[in-house]
Amino acid sequence: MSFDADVAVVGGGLGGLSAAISAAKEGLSVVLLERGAYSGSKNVSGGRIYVHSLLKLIPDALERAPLERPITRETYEVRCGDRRVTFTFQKRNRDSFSVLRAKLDDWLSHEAEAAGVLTSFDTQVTGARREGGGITVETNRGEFKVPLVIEADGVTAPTSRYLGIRRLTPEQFMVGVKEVVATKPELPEDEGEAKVVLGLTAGLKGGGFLYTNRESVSIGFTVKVESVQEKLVKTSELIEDYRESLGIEGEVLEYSAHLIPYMGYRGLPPLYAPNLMVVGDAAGMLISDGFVIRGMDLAIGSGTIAGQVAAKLREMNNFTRTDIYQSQLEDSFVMRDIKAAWKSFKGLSNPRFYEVYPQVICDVLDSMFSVGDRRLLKVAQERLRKEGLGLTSLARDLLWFT
Amino acid sequence: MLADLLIHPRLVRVEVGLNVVVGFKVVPDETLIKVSSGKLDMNVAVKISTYDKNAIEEAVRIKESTGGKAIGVTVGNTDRKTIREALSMGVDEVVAISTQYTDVLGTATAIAEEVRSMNPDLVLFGETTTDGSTSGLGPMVAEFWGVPVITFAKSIKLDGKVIRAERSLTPVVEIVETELPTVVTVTGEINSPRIPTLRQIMESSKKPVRTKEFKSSPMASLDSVEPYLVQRKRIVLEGKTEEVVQKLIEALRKEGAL
Amino acid sequence: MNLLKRLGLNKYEVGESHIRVNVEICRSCESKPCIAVCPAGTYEAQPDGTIVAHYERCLECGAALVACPYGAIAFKWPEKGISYRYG
Amino acid sequence: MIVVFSEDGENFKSAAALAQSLGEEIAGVAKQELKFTNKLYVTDFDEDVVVDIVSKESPTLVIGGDTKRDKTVAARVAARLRAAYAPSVVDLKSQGDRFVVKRIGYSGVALATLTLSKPAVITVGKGDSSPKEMQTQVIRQEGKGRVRVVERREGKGTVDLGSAKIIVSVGRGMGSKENVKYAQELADAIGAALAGSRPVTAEMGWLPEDRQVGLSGTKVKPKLYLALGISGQPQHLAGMKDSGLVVAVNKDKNAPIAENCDYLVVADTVEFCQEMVKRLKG
Repeated sequence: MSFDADVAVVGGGLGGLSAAISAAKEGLSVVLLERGAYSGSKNVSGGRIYVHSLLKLIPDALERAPLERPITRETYEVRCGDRRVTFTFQKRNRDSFSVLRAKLDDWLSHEAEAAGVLTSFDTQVTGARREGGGITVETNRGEFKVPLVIEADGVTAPTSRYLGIRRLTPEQFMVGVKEVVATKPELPEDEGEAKVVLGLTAGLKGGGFLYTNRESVSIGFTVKVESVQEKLVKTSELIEDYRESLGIEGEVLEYSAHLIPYMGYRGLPPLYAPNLMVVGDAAGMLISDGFVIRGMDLAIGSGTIAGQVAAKLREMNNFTRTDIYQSQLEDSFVMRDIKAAWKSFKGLSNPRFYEVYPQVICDVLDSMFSVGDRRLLKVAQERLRKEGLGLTSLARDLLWFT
Repeated sequence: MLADLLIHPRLVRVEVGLNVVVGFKVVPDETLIKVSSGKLDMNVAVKISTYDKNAIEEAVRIKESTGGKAIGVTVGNTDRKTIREALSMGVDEVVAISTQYTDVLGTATAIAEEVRSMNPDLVLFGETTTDGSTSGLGPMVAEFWGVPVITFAKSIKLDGKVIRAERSLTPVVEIVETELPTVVTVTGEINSPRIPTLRQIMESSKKPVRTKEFKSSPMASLDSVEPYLVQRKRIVLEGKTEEVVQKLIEALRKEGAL
Repeated sequence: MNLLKRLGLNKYEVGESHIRVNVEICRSCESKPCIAVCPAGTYEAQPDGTIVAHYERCLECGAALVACPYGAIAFKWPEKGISYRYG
Repeated sequence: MIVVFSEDGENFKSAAALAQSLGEEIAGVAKQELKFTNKLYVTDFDEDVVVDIVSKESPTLVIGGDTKRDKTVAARVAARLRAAYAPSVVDLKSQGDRFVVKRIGYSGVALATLTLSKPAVITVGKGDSSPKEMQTQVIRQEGKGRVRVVERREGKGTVDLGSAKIIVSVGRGMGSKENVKYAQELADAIGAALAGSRPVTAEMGWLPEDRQVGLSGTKVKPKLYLALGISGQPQHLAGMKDSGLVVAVNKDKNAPIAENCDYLVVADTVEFCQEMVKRLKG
């Protein structure tokens, strides 16, 4: 059986590009297939990347990548009606940056070209089948036979579905809705803010975000799909109120949406099959513990590892041993961090987190800052009793969470 | 002469094979350029300028039907991924000339230098680029090279050394004829550019890209680029067709437009 | 700013519909979560209980695909579709 | 010395008016006897011949017309004179030994300001200003160039879109080739010229190509531009941006044309045409 290339990478986002770059650096012939006209044209992120894994792949990325602002201010806001609790933590380290994916991914695709990756844009994968000891990828530009596919086709993982190893269910996903608004942040040039907003989405499980870019801000929210099924609130109507509640004025530049994997360590889909490795969103890699939301660094990390494993498999001349990818992932930050976030992941699945606690926190603070002699705990207790909850379950939830 | 053959052995003439040089430009995708806060955001993905793709397609068709060569020349942004697109479409080789800002005259000078040394039968360009939109490059290269030019060709036919073209000179259409070598600029109507297959994309990586530098001293310097906006009223008329038509007619009479 | 204006900010290249809805299933679907979940307002209920898909609005997020409890929405990615400038 | 040329009489006038405003000796090249320059070469406008005539005058500024042929000639003259080149200029100022010009770029989204060293070659479109008559020395000059014209076809039912006062323009949203007749009826009712976007002229053949408005077609500036079912791609907007009043009829409020029109009528294009015709005739 003769093949057209060593590896086909399906999807030209951060995960796929990282896989392609690391495989090409190892001397493999790599073809990357991207559906969009350019990398990033189909991607949306809330907008913050933790750069550690990008720096491993491209050591001077800080100087060259189109990063927007370093995140030096972390703001957390809990809302209950018109009451809000806000705190901001300021720091100087530059380990995360706001980004716009259409710019970042496009840049990384040029890095990939320079590393010898062949990128094919406007290329839609329409099917995949096992054949002659490899996988035949069907596209609008003809078929392509390879011994190894790295699947980086995003959250809905079409390639895995074509090969029959994956089904999608609503509880695995959140839908993210976003606007980019032209407004120059009132911050020094080398500072940026990330904001998490809790308790805004009409009883939906989810939260809001805000990231400051150089000349704009990215705002939006993410909500669990099953929660929308339940509450039947139109996601298309929430963004206007959200923008107003943030007090942001400026020309809206773009309106976008994306599905986000929400699976947790135990819920991860199969990450490999013979001749197939799955990276990034397609592999359900996301960490969200209520404070930190990470996806891009996991995509880059898993992609980089997949590229290296690809080289090893070629050396072994056995492309079925993709289990090596799983074990290397387990030894890396990718799986360690996803595993560590498992607890808070479960905590976030608790509906009380979205429905009850914001109210409790606001009630407690309301009484703290009001004239009167009612003691704090008593207020909280009353409030909780009303909700049919004991202090112990509150404590337990919070412990799970931290 | 011998020196020429040594430098460009692929351009040795065979019986029928026509050698075609095609110029194409890497430009910001104008459909992605946005105006925000009164400024143009030009930091957008690049592409092969629209009608240059038609020129590439035509060059490849001529090469395929006559068994010659098609060589691409690009000046300015030498983005590798975009150049590979031209190669995937069937261009055999690309000369990528990088330069700082240059005007169309500078670009023509750089290309004419290449063309003279390659001495092809035909040089093709798109009728205009989507950035500068001067439609000037083809005529200028022809002038520098000292051959005839046919602009705005919507079809061309080759018969030995005679080229016949249909020129779309709105509203007039002219059928013209001249002898090769010549320069032709083509309109979007001439063909539909092909979509390369994955295998062609693979093959493109083996094709040569020669890079060069060109020092330009432009006669026209670009001082500023600002959004070109015509403020419109943007009044929306909605409802039953009879009613909105009535409202529109009243409004147009008031404006003195009817 | 209304939804259509917001969508109009984006660059689309629209061809054939890439969404197929099995409307017979929609008739018996009470809640129609596709309408709520789609951030682009792509799905619109008709008086007879069926759904019309305004595919040209689609932001290609895939939410409707996973939200339909009955698998009534068949979805392939459009060949061109949306191109984000910021993302 | 300034040289003015155009194959189009009206365009020659606007170029000559600009030349006169600069107060220098002017030579002209035209197809017919027009008395707006100190001397005038009258020729049947073979491109090779015109390039020769213009270049031999050693001008400091060449002002060409804006037709496709004019622009072809102008670019060649610029190459021959090694002169700065800027076609389709909308504004020109003389600043010492330089010219500062403005022109549209990036398919109509950008206005660029350029400084041209002398000599310079520009082209300008038709305008409202008319030049004053002068004592003109007329020289006939004919010749044959290297490109032979085998056949010449005026566009079918040719209309000069460039100087039409009202234009009804159809796009894909008209629905079908058959439906174009409704637009024609409307055009007849209001004395307008019928035009179309690139897809319906070049790609789908609903209208002849010479009716194309846009970057690769004709740039128009009527008093009233009625865009029926035109979505408003940059390529099209570039061709109609200078229109006085723009009315768009579209089912889709979301189309880019909505941002680029004075009145947006949200309606079916065919129904709109029928209703308009009914009202205007009744």
